[in-house]
Amino acid sequence: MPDGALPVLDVKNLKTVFHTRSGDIHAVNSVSFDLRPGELLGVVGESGSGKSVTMMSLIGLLPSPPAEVREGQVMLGDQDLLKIGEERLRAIRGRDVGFVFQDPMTSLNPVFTVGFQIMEPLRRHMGMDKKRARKRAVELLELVGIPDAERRLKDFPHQFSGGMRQRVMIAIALACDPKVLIADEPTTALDVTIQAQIIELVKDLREKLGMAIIWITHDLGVIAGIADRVMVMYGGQVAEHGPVREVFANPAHPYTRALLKTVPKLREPRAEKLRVIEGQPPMLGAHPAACPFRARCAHAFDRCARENPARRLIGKGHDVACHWDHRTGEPT
Amino acid sequence: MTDTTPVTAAEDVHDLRPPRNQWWDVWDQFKSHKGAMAGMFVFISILLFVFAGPWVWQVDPGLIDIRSRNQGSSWAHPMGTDQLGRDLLARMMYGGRISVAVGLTAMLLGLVLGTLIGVLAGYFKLMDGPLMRVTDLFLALPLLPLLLILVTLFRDPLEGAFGQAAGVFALIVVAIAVTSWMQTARIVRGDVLALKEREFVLAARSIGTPARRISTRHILPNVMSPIMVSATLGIASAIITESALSFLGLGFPPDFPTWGRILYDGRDWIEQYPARVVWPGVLISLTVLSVNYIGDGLRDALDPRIRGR
Amino acid sequence: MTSPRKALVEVRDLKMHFPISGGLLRRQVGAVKAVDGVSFDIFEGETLGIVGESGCGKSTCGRAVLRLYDITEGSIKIDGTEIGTMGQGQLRRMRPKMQMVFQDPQACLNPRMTVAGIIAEPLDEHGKLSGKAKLDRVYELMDAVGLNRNFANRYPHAFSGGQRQRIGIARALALNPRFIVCDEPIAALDVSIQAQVVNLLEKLQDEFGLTYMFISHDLSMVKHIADRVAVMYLGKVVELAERDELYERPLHPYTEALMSAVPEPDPAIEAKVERIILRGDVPSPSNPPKGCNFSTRCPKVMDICRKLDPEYREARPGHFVACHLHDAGIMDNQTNAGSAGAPPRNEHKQQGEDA
Amino acid sequence: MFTYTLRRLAFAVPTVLVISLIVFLMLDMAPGDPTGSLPLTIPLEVREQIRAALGLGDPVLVRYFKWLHMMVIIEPSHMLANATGWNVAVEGPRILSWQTRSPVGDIIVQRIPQTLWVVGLGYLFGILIAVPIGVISAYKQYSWFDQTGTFVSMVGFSVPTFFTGVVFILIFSVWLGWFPSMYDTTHRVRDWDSFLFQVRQIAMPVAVLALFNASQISRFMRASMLDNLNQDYVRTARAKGMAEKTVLLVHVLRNSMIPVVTVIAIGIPTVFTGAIITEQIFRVNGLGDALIRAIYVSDWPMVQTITFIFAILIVLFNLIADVLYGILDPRIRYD
Amino acid sequence: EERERGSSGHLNVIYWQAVSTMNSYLSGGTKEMNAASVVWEPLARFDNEGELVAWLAEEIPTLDNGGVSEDLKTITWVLKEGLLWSDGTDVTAEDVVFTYEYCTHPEGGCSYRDRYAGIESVEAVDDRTILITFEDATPNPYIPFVGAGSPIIQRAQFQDCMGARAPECTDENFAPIGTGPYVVTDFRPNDVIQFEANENYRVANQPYFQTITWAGGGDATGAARAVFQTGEMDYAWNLQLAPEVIEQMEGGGMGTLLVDFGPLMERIELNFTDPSPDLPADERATMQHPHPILSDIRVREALSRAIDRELLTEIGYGPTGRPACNFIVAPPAMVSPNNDDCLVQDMDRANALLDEAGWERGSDGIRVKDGERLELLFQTSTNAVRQDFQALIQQWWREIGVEARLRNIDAGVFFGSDPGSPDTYIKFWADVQMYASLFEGTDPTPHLEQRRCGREPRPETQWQGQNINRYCNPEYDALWAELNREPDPERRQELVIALNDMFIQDYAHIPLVARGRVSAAANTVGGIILNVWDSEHWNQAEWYRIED
Ligand SMILES: Nc1ncnc2c1ncn2[C@@H]1O[C@H](COP(=O)(O)OP(=O)(O)OP(=O)(O)O)[C@@H](O)[C@H]1O
Ligand SMILES: Nc1ncnc2c1ncn2[C@@H]1O[C@H](COP(=O)(O)OP(=O)(O)OP(=O)(O)O)[C@@H](O)[C@H]1O
Ligand SMILES: [Mg+2]
Ligand SMILES: [Mg+2]
Repeated sequence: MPDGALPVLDVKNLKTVFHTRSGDIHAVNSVSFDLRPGELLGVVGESGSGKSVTMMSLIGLLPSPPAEVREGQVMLGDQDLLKIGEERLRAIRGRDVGFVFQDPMTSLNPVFTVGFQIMEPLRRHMGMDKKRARKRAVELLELVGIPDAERRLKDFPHQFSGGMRQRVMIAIALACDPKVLIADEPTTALDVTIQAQIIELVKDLREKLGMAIIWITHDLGVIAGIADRVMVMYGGQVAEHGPVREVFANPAHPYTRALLKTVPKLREPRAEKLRVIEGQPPMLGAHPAACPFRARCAHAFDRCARENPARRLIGKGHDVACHWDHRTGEPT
Repeated sequence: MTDTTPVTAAEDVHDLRPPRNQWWDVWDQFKSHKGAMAGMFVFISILLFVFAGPWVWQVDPGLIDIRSRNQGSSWAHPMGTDQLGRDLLARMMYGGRISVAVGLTAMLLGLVLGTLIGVLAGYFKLMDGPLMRVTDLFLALPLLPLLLILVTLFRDPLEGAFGQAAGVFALIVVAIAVTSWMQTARIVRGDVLALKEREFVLAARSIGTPARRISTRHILPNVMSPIMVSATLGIASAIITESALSFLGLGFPPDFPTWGRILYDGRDWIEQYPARVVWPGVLISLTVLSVNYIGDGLRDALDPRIRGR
Repeated sequence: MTSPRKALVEVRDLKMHFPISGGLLRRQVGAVKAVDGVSFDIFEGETLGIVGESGCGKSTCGRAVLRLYDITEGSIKIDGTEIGTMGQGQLRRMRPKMQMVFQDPQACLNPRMTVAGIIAEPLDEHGKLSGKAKLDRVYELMDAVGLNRNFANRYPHAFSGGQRQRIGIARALALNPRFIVCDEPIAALDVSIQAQVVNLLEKLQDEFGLTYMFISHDLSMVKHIADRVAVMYLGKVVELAERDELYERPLHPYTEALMSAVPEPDPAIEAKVERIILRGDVPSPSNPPKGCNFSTRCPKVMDICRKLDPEYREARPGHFVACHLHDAGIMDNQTNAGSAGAPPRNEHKQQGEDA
Repeated sequence: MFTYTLRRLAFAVPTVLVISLIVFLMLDMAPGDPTGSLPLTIPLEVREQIRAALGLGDPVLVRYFKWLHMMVIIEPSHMLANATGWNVAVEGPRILSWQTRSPVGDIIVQRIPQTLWVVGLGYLFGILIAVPIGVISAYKQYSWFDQTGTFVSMVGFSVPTFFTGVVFILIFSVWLGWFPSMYDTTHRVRDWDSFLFQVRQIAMPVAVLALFNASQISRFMRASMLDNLNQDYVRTARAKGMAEKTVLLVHVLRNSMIPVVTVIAIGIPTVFTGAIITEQIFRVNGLGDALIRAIYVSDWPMVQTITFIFAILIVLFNLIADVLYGILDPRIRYD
Repeated sequence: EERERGSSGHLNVIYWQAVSTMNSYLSGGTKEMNAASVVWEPLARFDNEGELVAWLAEEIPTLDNGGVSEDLKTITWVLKEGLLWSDGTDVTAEDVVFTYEYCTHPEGGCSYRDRYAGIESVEAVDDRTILITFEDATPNPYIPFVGAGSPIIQRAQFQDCMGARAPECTDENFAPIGTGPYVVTDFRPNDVIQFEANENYRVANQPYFQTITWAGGGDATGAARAVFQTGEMDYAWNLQLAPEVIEQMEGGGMGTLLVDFGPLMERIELNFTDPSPDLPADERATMQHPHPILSDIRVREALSRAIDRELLTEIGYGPTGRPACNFIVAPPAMVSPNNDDCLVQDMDRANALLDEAGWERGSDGIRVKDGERLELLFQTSTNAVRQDFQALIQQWWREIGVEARLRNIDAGVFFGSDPGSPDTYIKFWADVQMYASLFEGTDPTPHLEQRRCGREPRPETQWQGQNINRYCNPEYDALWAELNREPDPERRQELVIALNDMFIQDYAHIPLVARGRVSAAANTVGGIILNVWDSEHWNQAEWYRIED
């Protein structure tokens, strides 16, 4: 990936708040990142850390109310997605940005044929007529490796297995050759052997089509396998961000470090006891004036409770939001 | 996605209370539901009106005072009088007793029957087929002729056994209940079938909880929501069915005022004395509405997931 | 490992078929062969891991062992008592010995009961403790699983996933069981929480000398916790061995594929791993393929696999496998034919430490 | 799907038979007397003769099987013959109404048009009103529209039709004089003017029924929409960039209609029995009116036959509901 | 000015109780009789004064003109000349004979069979002459073929519809051929009838209305509203509504209420026998057990005195009712003037009577004698006015220390004749009951006959018999026998009044209200003459539209 290339997607200082009966939830807090053409950005973080909300905020998929995207800038090419309004956003969704969701079992409409659902964005965004849309749909199904595509267009989602449904979802997302593909935990609901198939498929497609991909997952293993860069989220914020090898080799944030240690590794000797991250994920209620990880952090000190750390660069393209310096073991 | 409602340290400083009755929690939640509280207020007012009202307003609803027939509102007769000079206020109170009692008991009976059959059918595979066929059968029985036949067949034995009022009451309540439990049964069965596969039921079985207690402890509380909805609809339709029966000459005898009956009797007088239909109409609607909102509130209150919010 | 250990659980040829009824008269027209003849022992104090893909019958097997289903065939002995044919009434008395922890900590707790109520339920059913003593026992259990006593009056929804799973574990422990089936107890948990629960389970095993049947599809975690591991595919155990033996020298092609598919959270390793990508999907358990169940996806499939169901046999001491590649008779033919399956097997033989 | 339908059909026949037997036996026990409506000037001896002429002498079961034979074979053949003009009518005694001394089949055929006009349209309009209201209420949950809708439909449900009917007559017939208060069953639609008259005469009963039905169906619609609005596939559709209208009216509505359509189908037969009161108020002499009047005068053959037809309708529409469910929901269709 | 046949156009009639068949012989209902009366006609009928007028017959046969034989055993009718059926064929004496045969066929279930009771033979002497021979001397021979209840039907049409086949002749029953002013063009049972003027009607310029739509269904309120307030209907039959409601609707100004009084009277029957449920079923309410309370005439009188008939009338019927004190309330000439003291409610007298009879007030105000409470079961049919009456009477009786337990029974059951039912008015398993009844025509003889000894319903007769209150008085029976033999009209009147007084002064039953026939007509229809002795449509041919 040429570093100098202009990013296709540039997110700055995104903030999303949910207004609920029991107060506001600051689900995304000043998240910034960018995505360059052809690049695969992995996003990890525990459940509730704001991964999905961040991505859905980008293209206005959150229900409003209760959600409100407070501030920030989302530049896709030269337009700011937060400013262009619902109508233009709709033209971008599915066309410039494709989305694949976690649960293939429920993400497809059960009462329409798979063909209809693939052709829908084609006809809307590309203005294709029925015949051309069909042809393209067949191509897409073949592209994602579904045999006998012509016939299967007429099938309903429930006639597909989980892995095939996820392929259909990917086909839908790819339908209009988007610049950016956002995959929100696309393999979490699948078995390892099927997951391997899908990962293989995406790798393949990326080579063929060269699009930029954001891949959200819990699973560090998946990230390690496919991502160029990784963004670790915690408590609605970016905890650490950098090239994947760099982050895995030299995790700088205590959360990343702990996370890497808790997962047992299949291909390494068994540890006597698993390392754990004690405590619970933070509440996202109040506006954070402190580091969200401090309650579970082994290195927390008084400053962490007073000041929310800003992201600081610690290597080439590698930044971390922590008051503690992992190299010295001292506060910065 | 699991909804992780994280527990913060601040919340940990509860003192160690012994488990408290969960109905208090239900009540706490119920209190916070505005519609339900309003409904509760109206419903209690109606109950007070019909059950305690007669102590305050000590007029015999059957007392005929021919000199003051067909009167409008006055201090002596706040709601006016009917064509025999009977006090409408007293009749509304007395009639409300019967209507509310019919509504409540018919609903309860139908509910118990429906729930029982629904739970049995849903929980015990062997009974499912036969019980559902019976339900289908009842659904397919045309209700009106059935009600008629029930009323004509059993009115006299029941009147003989319980006296006239109680006999007709029992009959109408049973007739309405017997012809209205099927929807509840179907819904409950569906829910039970789904609940049965839920892991907490399996967990209870793995503990060795016998079927009887699984159904009362684990299944029933969790089918509360659909039951509540049926219940609120049930009261409404029972009150209305009673009035429709009156309309067809099969309900309570005319000397037992019920709201439905008073409304029906007032139909002809609507132009001259609109109050005669407005009062019962308003009371029926108010009852139904308030019960409905109470139902909404109860449904929320009974669900700890919502309660926690 | 000391050889003659006492088997707490002995399962022989267990079958659990769910009937499929159809046709005009709702007769039984087929069966979902969710578990189709599995045999294994679980020794006292050990953890037997069960791994396999979704739908291969792991949960069914676990539940059948506890007789939560009326099994189709086979024998289950727990602590020497045959429970395979026992009636539900008698079983009730056996329940305190054997308990279960469930996959979904949300779904396995009745949302309308308080934590205290949930944990006390087994005590209500089997003990005759007074209210006070029961409460004490509940607190004791909550301490044991690391739950704050203050939470006793809360409802499950007010807890995080890990905490909920602790409640489930406390409930399972309430009757001092000897044997616990853990049906994917960590699958629904966040990675950062999974370790907490696994550590807790291990701690309790040490403390109370529990025996676990640990069902999971997470091979890394099973590797961590289990002493022996069984791999299931489509209702059958295709391979069973000591943990290290299995992970280092898998015999069955399915096991190999499964392990190769696991992503490793280390880009360095990831870059090197050669993946065996299986083609296609798992066949339906109601209509399994003829011959070997894995024959439709097996990269090393042979003609015989499509005709004959391989026998489940002890290929090496303590290492059971059901695969024609490791069938004595066929092995020779295949070696001559130069099958892809042969070399690794030889390699294993050379490196394997004989038990 | 096909065997499923067949199986339900196979169950339907015995169900209907059992119902008919129950109804027959119960009516036989019922105390009403067919001579009860005669004036008291007719002496008792004559009444006794009338009773004898009505064939009240045979044992119940004999009468049941006779009736069943007529019901299943003779009456339908006559109806078919009347409808098509083919000569297929089976000879033999027909089921005669005790009151009118004429074949009940003929009366029922006569009454179907007005029943369909009024009751059918009342239901149809009810659905047409209910669906958009339900959709909007759900889409704008807790908005003022939703709250008002809930309130109005609750009130609509709780006010008996005999009340609304009279209020309508007073306002629109007596005071405003817009619509006739009585339905003319002899009216035939031939041209534009007669069509307009038909519209005017069905306006009020249809409105009363439509309001009542709409208040129930809109509740179902709203609940079903709410269920579906939170589904993942809705988010998928939005992510595809579909217009909000498409999302709502194509994706969500289609799914939400599945349970509602079956509720509607099951509701149709109850509409026929349930419209009795409305029929009476507006003098729409439909099937419900025939039933209730037959009950008043203890005309049991009529009651039995109409009841039987209702039972068939109920069973049939349950069947249709099941089949519809299958057709609308591909997950069931392919089982 | 001269009116033409059909010149008045269309008439709308509403019967809120719809007509079930056009063959009134198979129905017996008043509404069917009324509908049939515009098609079928009798030989003679009663006009609105109750006078007999020849209709299809040339003149009324009498002793004087020799039409009735001296021994009172035969009567000879002669048809008008040139009478045609609506299908254009001649009306002959054979049709009259056939009518007799049709209605007396043992399997036919003819409702007016009793009209032809006591007849030995009906013969056609020639094409136009009919000779009726009675079994006994019959002082009133004007029953068969007289009045709307016994019209002449066409032999050609009905000859295949005799006996058991009668009900199967649907086409004939629904579209009978008659001599009347109208013919049926469409009949829908219990719904609507369409009539058209009869081309062959004997009066050349009649009927004036060309067509009639005779709608049925709805309720009385709706029917009244359609005449009085919306003007949709021209004539509405039988409007039993609360007086105030009618009054208010009449304010609509489009129609007029028509009322006339006939023999219909609302009364309370007092049971002379013991209906106690403690008795065996076949002894309940039979002469074996006299009523323990009501056998005492003082109690019966007290019950009657306590009632305010004026008030009942005002509340229940208004202008459509009159307080009644007699058993026979019409025709006017036969009404006794001797009992009018009942018009005034007299509580003191009632109380005194009960005191005298030994009934002492108990603590709750209800009288007690020999440990037995003065409690009566008061039953009636279900009907709003009757229930209002029940409530009022209950209150009055309570004032004199009599407790009435109220019960109301579905009309179909109450007025049914099912011997198996315990709730029929005939079985009278109650102490008192309220209903209305009347008699046909102007001659009360058969009506008075009902109260003779031995006519009471009892198990042996399958509970048949019209002596509902089980009244038994040998003097009454003797007097009735005299009436039954007496041909002289003057003397007959005296006897009727004497019988009435005997029955009433025995307080054998309590008359309440004489009820009028109540119909409503639009102000634009002329020629309507309400007739309580015959069909309301007896002069349908003369109705016309008033042009303005
Ligand atoms: N509709 C909503 N209303 C209120 N809060 C919400 C809503 N949707 C999400 N949140 C909150 O926003 C936060 C971030 O949620 P998000 O779905 O982005 O997490 P995630 O990282 O995607 O988790 P997971 O891995 O479980 O998908 C969570 O705390 C969640 O409770
Ligand atoms: N009650 C049942 N009736 C019919 N079929 C069933 C039933 N329970 C399970 N099955 C079927 O049995 C097979 C095995 O199911 P099981 O739940 O044991 O799989 P599993 O290995 O636990 O999968 P997962 O990893 O998804 O939990 C599946 O095909 C399932 O559909
Ligand atoms: Mg997410
Ligand atoms: Mg499982």
